[in-house]
Amino acid sequence: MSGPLSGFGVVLARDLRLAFRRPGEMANPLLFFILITAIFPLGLSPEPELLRAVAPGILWGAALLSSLLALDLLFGSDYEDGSLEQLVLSGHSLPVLVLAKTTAHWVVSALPLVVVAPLLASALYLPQEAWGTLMLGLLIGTPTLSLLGAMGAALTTGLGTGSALLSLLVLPLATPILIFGARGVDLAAQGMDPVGPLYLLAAILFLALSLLPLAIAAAVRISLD
Amino acid sequence: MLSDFLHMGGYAGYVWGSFGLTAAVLLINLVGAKRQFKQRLAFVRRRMAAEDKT
Amino acid sequence: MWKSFHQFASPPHFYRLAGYLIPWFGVAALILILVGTYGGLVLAPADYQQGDGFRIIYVHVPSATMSLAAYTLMATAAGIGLIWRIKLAHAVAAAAAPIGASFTFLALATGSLWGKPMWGTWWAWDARLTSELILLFLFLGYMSLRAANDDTGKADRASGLLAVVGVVNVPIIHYSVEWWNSLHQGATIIKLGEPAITGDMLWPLLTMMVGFGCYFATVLMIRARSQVLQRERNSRWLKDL
Amino acid sequence: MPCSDGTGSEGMLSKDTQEILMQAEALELWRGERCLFRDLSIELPEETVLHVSGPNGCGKTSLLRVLCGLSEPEKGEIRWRGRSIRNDREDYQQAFAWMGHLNGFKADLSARENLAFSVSLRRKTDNEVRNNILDQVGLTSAADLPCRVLSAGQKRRLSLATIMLSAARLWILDEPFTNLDAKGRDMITGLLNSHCASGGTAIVAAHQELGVEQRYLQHLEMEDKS
Repeated sequence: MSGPLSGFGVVLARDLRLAFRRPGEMANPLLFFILITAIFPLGLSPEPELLRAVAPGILWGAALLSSLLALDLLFGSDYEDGSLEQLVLSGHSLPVLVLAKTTAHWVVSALPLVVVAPLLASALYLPQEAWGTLMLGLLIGTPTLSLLGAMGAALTTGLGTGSALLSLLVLPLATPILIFGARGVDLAAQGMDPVGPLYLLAAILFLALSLLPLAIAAAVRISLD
Repeated sequence: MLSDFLHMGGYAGYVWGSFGLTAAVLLINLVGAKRQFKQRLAFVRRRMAAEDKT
Repeated sequence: MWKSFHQFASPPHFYRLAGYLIPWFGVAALILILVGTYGGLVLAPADYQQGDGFRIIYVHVPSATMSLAAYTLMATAAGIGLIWRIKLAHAVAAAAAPIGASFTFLALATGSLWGKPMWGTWWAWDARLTSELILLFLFLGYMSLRAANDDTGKADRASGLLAVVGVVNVPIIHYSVEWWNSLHQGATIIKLGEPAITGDMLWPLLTMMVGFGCYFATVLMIRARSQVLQRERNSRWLKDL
Repeated sequence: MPCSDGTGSEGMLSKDTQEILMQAEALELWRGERCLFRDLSIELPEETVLHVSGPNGCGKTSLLRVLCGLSEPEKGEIRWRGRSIRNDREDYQQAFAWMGHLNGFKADLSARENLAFSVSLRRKTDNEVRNNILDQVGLTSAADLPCRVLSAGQKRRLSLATIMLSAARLWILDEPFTNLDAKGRDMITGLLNSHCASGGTAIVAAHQELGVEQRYLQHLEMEDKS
């Protein structure tokens, strides 16, 4: 029973191993991200000027929805097979363990989005200067989305309400991320300096990293009561 | 004079609409709260009475 | 101090105290709102720019203020309930939610009724209205989470946690929406017209605000009493109701 | 609403030589409008097996979940070696192992991987020790199959392996005999006896006799209020 963080590695490794055991499911958030981004041009028009103008909003909106997609499984499957109980009673600090689970979920569902983002950006005629900001923004914005989503998942575990209630709880809280993320890309696309929104995203990330694991742990304890 | 007042400088629909809606929502809340309280009180009284008998 | 706080927090004491205060606050609310309405609709001069349309401010601003006050009170009560495990605090939080949501809806409805003559559309992405809309979703999320939990204790703690996290986010959401709105400040979108408030326009607004506050207290205490009854199960003091 | 106010257990002489490991005072728990138990106190010295029994729905599982800290009691205090479990949660959790109705294994991982994961959260063990335990519970042949294909009895044996490897002073077992065959049930009886012999203690909810030696055994009978 070494230091407080020893549980982090163990749980992270298990969750990643579990995710890679089902590669099909793992690709869902990525496919969903691509699908949404493809739908908008069909709904709007193929005309580059229009798509370039709405590209930041579409990309960030799609990233937000995709990161919510696989969330109800985050605690749901552990709740059903009883491993959530064992985690809560493991003698490790629960916020660290839930942070490990959320990190595993982020690696599996959000990282691929960051990698694929430039591809989709080019499909929406987003200028090249903005690709860097898009990827950086997604890199520091999606962890907060995963943390907020994990809290929503923890609150709704065992209620059988699925992802409808989860999205209702999480989306209002995620609006600042969407606003700053999309604005950053928009500024970069117009050749302006996007550092402002990126700093704000980073600030929110650190606030989330410090407070949300405690809230998620409390939510897990409540749903196991 | 009254008709000018009711006319509200052309915004009658919006002004009276807003005030009417406000009055309605406030009333619904008040009545709803009262009724919920009455029902809950009756339920508690019934259960207390039932328990005294056992 | 702690003794009196704890003594006040005992359900039977709160139940009796609320029973005593409700009529007083109720009458105060009625008088203040009537006087404020009369002042706002009759005594206050028309605004030079918006004419009589500006009078909607007398219901819009108090509702918007009360909606935020209700959410803050709800989150504070939930926080107290979670930290010190006081069931009464959860009862107050549960009572505050429906009223808060109603005020938020009122603020949105009167805001759009006010916006129609100004902007020609029922809805414009004005910063305050957008924040109000997100606040409405926060309320709806709170109430749906509470409804999804059948056990009262679990519902209290789960929704309480959501309220506490939500209240931390409300200022962030508010400023991000303001920031987002100011960037699109093109000529087309006028911020929700803020008429110059002078003396005889102001006192009715303040009266309405205090009136709405008293109303909020009244309905909150009525709902809180039924929540207390629901949580007290069969304690002895219920017998002599 | 009369509740089961069973005191600790009949004939609980304070054997002064033994240290009282766990104390629970005036526990009260409600489920919705129903009171499961009220004023329920328990004193658990070392080298004891507390057999919690009672009809279905009388709150055995709820009581056990309260004792491990999973559920919040309405009233009442639980102390492990004199210190309330609410204050130092992790310390208390390291001292006990919990076996619930659900076995707590991931269906996609193999028995060996599941065992390695759950034990590594508690203590360092090498492969050889784990294989030995798997052999003891008769799972060597199925060790590398994903848990999805294991039978309920095999999964229960895997839980047993986790409990044995946990080196916890207190075992809290909720209906450990379910799905186990005769051999499995004897294994549990043997385990409980050796656990007590080595100074451990246990709380076991079960419908049948535990077969534990009389000097270790104590009973807590819970009534049904529905």
